[in-house]
Amino acid sequence: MADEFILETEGLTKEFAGFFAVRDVALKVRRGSIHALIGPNGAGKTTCFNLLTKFLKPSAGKILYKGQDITAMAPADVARMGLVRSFQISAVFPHLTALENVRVALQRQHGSSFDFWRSKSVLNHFNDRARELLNDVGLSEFANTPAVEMPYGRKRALEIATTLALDPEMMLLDEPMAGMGHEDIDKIAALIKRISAKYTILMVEHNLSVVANLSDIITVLTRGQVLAQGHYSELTKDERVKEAYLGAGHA
Amino acid sequence: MPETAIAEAPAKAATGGNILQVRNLEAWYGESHILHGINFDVNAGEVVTLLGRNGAGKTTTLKSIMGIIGKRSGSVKFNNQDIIRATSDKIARMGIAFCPEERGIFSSLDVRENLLLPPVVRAGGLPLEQIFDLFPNLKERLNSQGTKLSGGEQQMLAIARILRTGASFLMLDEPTEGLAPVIIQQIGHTIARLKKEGFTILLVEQNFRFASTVADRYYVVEHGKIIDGFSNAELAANMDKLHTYLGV
Amino acid sequence: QDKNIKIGVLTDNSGLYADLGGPGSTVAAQMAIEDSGLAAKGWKLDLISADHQNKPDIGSTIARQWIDVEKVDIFMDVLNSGVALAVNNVVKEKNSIMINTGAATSDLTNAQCSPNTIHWVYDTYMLANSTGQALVKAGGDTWYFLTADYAFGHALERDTAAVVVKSGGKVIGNVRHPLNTADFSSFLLQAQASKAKIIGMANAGGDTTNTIKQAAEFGIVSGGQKLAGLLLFITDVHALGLKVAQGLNFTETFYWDMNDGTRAFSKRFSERMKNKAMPSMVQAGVYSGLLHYFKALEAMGGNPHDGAKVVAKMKEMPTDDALFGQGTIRADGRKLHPAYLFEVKKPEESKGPWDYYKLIGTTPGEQAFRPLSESACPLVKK
Amino acid sequence: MQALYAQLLVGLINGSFYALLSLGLAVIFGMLNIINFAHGALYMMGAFVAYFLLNLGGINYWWALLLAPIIVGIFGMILERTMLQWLTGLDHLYGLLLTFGIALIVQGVFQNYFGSSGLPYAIPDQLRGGMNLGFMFLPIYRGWVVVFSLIVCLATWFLIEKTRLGAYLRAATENPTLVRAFGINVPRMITLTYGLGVGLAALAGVLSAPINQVRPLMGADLIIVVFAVVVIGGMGSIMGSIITGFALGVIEGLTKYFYPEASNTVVFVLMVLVLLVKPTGLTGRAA
Amino acid sequence: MTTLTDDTLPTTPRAMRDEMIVFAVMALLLASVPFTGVYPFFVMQALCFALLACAFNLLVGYGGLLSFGHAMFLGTAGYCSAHALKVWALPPELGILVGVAAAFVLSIVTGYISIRRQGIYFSMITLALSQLLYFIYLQAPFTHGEDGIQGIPQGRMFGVFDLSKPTVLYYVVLAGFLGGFLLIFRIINSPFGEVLKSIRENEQRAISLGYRTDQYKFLAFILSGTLAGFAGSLKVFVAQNASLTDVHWTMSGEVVLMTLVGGLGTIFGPVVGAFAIIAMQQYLAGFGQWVTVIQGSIFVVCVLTFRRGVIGEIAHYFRRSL
Ligand SMILES: Nc1ncnc2c1ncn2[C@@H]1O[C@H](COP(=O)(O)OP(=O)(O)OP(=O)(O)O)[C@@H](O)[C@H]1O
Ligand SMILES: Nc1ncnc2c1ncn2[C@@H]1O[C@H](COP(=O)(O)OP(=O)(O)OP(=O)(O)O)[C@@H](O)[C@H]1O
Ligand SMILES: [Mg+2]
Ligand SMILES: [Mg+2]
Repeated sequence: MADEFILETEGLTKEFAGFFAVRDVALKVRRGSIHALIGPNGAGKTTCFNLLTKFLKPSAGKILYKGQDITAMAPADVARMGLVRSFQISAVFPHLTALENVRVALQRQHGSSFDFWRSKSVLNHFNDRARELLNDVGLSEFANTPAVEMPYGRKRALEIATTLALDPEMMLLDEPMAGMGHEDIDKIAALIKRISAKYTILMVEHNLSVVANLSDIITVLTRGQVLAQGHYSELTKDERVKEAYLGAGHA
Repeated sequence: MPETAIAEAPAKAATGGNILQVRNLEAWYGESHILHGINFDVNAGEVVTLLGRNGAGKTTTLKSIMGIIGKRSGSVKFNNQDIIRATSDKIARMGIAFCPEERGIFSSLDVRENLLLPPVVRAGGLPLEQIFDLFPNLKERLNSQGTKLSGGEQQMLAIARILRTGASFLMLDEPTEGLAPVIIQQIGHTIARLKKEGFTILLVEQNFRFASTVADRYYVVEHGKIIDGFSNAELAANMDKLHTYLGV
Repeated sequence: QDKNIKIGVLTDNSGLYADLGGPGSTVAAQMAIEDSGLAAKGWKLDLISADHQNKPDIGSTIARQWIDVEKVDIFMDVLNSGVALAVNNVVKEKNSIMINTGAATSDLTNAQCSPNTIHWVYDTYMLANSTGQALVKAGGDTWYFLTADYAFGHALERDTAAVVVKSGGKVIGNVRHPLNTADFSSFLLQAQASKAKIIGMANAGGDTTNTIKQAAEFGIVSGGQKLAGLLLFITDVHALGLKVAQGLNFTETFYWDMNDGTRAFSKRFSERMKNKAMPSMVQAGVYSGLLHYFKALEAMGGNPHDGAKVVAKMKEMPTDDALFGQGTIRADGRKLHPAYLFEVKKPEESKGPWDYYKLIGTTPGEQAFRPLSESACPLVKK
Repeated sequence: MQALYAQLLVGLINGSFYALLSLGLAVIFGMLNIINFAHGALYMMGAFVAYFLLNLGGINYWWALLLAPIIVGIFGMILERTMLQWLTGLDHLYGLLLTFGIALIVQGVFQNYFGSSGLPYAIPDQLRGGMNLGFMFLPIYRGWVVVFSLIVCLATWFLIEKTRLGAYLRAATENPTLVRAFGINVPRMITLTYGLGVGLAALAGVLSAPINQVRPLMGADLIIVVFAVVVIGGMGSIMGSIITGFALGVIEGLTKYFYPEASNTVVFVLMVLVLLVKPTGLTGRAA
Repeated sequence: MTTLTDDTLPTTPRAMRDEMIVFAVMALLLASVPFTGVYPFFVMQALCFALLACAFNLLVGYGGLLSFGHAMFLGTAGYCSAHALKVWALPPELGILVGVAAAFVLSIVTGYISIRRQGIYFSMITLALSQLLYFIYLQAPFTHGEDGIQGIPQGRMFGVFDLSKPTVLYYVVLAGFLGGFLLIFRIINSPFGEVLKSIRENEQRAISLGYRTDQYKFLAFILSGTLAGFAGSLKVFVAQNASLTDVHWTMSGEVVLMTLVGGLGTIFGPVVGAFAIIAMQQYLAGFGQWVTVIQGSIFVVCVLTFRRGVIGEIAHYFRRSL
């Protein structure tokens, strides 16, 4: 069982002063799949992510990751177990170059990050690996560009490269395509498809064509609760999903 | 059309006259030159959509009209009055209202306060009952904190609050971004109703599918310039071009 | 030996004590230079002044720099005990001279005494002694202390309490308040409740003036209790106004309206002041101390630029000037002169601006200051 | 026990000053996002203006209560127009440093012209004397201070939290550009708000003139404590700073009675404790 | 909220080389002071404050934590060293050790309390802690309250260097400063420094990468506090006294000012700022009552016109990090 599902939640609940943003959610993410979380605005998707990565404390419920109970862990420790997230608003280190961005992640993996007495030139041996990762996401020519100066779509790619540097087992992507133009969307979608060969991916996305093309399985949340789960083709036929999310006119 | 007539019947001025005229508009953020001479017109009572890729300058165009960008030049005529030098509070009081991309719901205000925040600038705005008619959700949530609303409700609130003010010219910046399909449909209906009420709407959209359901005319923005424009009727003939412009 | 003298007035020009010393001390020094007549006799006199901002490290750095770079011969004023002690060390190390007229700490002539320093005007021991003794004698035999909670306040309280007990009075309580308290009502209520005849204020500066002002408000003086200031100056009375300050008792060693000599000097002084203030005892001390220093140099026929030597000479010579009368400088560097217990006049008794004090008792210098027999100063041979 | 009542009452009086001052600071922080270090200096100016009005213009205390806040408020508005407004959008640190500089200048100038030991200001005749409450002698003036400042505090709270103007102000703190685009002259409103906050400080200055010496440094010592009050109450929270102001006065009063040595430190101990338990102060919004 | 150091430039190998050159020039200039007729005590004092400002800058400029109570480390180390030298009669090197150790312990305690707070609350909690210490030192007997600890013997360092000789003292202080400065320089350019910078840039992201950011901030706080303490211990030998001034909040404010004038988040800025402010204090002392007015005006002008500070503006002009 634990082998089949990399992440499982039981009765996951988050209450904000009487308001249930997430209520009694049981989620099972199959190892190696691309799992999409969709739902109308305010359904509790981001809150779910925050609970899974421990940025919020659940009010009730249990989270199992690789068969281990991580409900009480600190966010940094969850990340160390290979469960890494991206943010709804792009998260990079703006004044570090792309290479340095990736290197910071590599550095965590390989220790020495408390060494204040050594020169940072010891970090240079990460450079090759960092370049390799940048190359993977198509950012080779940006290696020495500070992240602030990169276009939006490239920042998202950089974020993914940084996440990959941690060699995670599972990635949580929160609206990776939000606010992107069409070309960028295609690029990132292709990238996600590519890396999904190696990692498990749980993502939130409003762009239906992306969801349709990428995801193996979709969970629909409304009002903090799971409404339905299944493949895209099944869900588009589900009246409840149509009403709550897709809208009446959806083909 | 003489100015006095407009002042008397602002909301109902849907007689097809030219209400906004933008000529040679240029704008800067600090050192970076973003708009390089924008030219377009909006007629009273129509819905005009600006299309374009990320970073083309659509938002910047709206902000320049509204007077909330550091430096701009050229001419923007609203009801034949040049407003390029006016401050944004003056422009608002002339009857232009702006609903920003990021919605701008205030978290320290509850829904009612958010709704009542913009001062009434002229007679002729929608009364509250009519607004609640359009957005029944808001009526139920009047006392909750503004930012606790779901994304879609926030978007409704953002639109609702500028309808009260009596401004007859609305600028909506990507009202559908980040919204679920079901809510996008609702917003489409709302825009159609507003048009019927006599409002003039300048819309910015990435979501072409949505825009095509509401717009009368389109302009395409690229690199801070208007590079093309056509009406809804000419749409089919222009689809190929649109593909290359937008990469749809 | 040359005939060049460089005088440095190191004082608080911008802080809490600027009225007490500050620019007025520079004026007094200038007057001393003019009145000495040395310039006419071919001496070259220079005067510089600086603000130590009440910070010991700034004070000692300026002192060091003045000696090393500016070649200053003598430091005047140096109010604020912390700064005074810091400068005291520098002056001793570099064999310069300090005539301290502003600092209260009696350590300058006790444990920390130095052959290069003279303490001119007053010190805590004397204030405690004079005020305590005189008030007990006048019937104020039960005391309650309102004490600033740090070394200075503690010392002042301890010394005064000892005097009170020795003179036959009784200390029936005390309360310690933090430094720079804005509101004293809590403490005053406690003092009021104690029913002591005298409330001794073992604090200084703004703390003291606020205590007095608020005591008036709470009707402490009109209720029959008396306030005794243990460190209070005419500038404070001026700031408070007679309405509030009336009836206060405290000790000073100089008052402008004592005799013709003091009046003449004070009139000239006040004309030179921006706000027409009369001199405080600190400023008067600068004038009087400098004149004595000049006399010593004249007697030596030139400036040897040797601090200890000049100070020794000054100690040899009796002092005599219009402001403090006749006096002496003891081996420990203590200048002796009488101490006067004053009471602040009622508004209706005052005949004009700065007419503030009634003299109610005089203690001769030998009795007012710490006797050599109690001294911990190594310069004193026992 | 009686003594304890007396201490409580006395604490409340001090609390009024804390409340008025921290209220002004909270208004300014809440609306302009500036930590107004000049607050102490402006408080001092309020007291000085009252002094001048009386001694140069023969204008009495009651008029001073009205005029001094207006005069100092105008001075504040000039500061805002000429300097503070250039700091919009920058880190708090810059506002803090700028106002710190302004405080030094103002205090320095006053010290230069009026010395440092201060000037007397008498209690107005109508409020002279005291009442014997049985457990203590309460000077009438102090009673007046408590009542009056309570009224002012509540009025300010009402103005900001319960009126349209308040909604504008709160919205303008979050997003001034947008509020302006709704047709509200935000810069003018901010200037007036700063004037209001400053006016509150000046009002506290006038109130304190008869109790404390009118000294150039009278505000310098107070300001740090008042900062602590604002932080404990939750930065920018109006009600938070009013309540904390009064409460702190009382707690300080009690400390003065039971353990006077600590009465200056108690506020900081309290602040550390509060921040440890509640990182954004008692009623604060997230930073 | 905007960050304090918006336009920090990325460090490139070339920047490192530039910095080394500037460092060499600075060290040479400072080493030649005794031969130039510049008053050495002034320079020594400025060096102590420069080290303090650098330590402060390590925390704010690279850790993004604005401490408003750094005087507590300066003052605590000063008092402890002074007490050790005067009362326990320890030799100078042990006196310094006592002071630094005290600052180290203090930074652990205060860091533990304050490090979890963000932004302005962090500043305020450090301010509160330093005020607490101030009042404790005001009342504690060993500090001698307002009088301070005076007349501290300078002694012989390692039994060889006679610190009462100004030139010897100067080089000892200079060595201490350069040592501290190089350590800070190394910290900034260490693997640890890289992590610290990324935490300043985007803490949430750093956490999501698996960094326990509190631990890094804590270590930065301890390093900064301890180095500030070292500056305090050195200062005891220069001023030969330890007083309340060094623990008062205005001192904490001055440190901020020095760093700001020189350039926040620049390596050499705090040094330049410290020299500028100390020089100003010395030379303005003669202006009497106008000192505070002039000082205030400098604050105002600085904030309104050159917010990046001296070095910050220069660095910005040349597009280099210095
Ligand atoms: N800190 C909070 N306090 C109170 N309510 C909150 C908080 N965070 C989220 N909520 C509420 O919880 C609900 C779920 O929010 P969440 O951000 O998870 O939605 P979402 O599904 O990610 O929506 P979107 O698609 O707009 O990103 C919303 O109604 C929101 O107002
Ligand atoms: N505050 C700013 N400072 C500097 N440059 C900016 C700023 N805001 C936008 N820009 C730049 O101005 C250009 C136009 O931006 P604008 O927001 O008008 O684009 P847009 O067409 O609305 O794009 P989008 O579809 O992403 O909203 C972009 O290149 C953007 O990077
Ligand atoms: Mg979300
Ligand atoms: Mg846009």
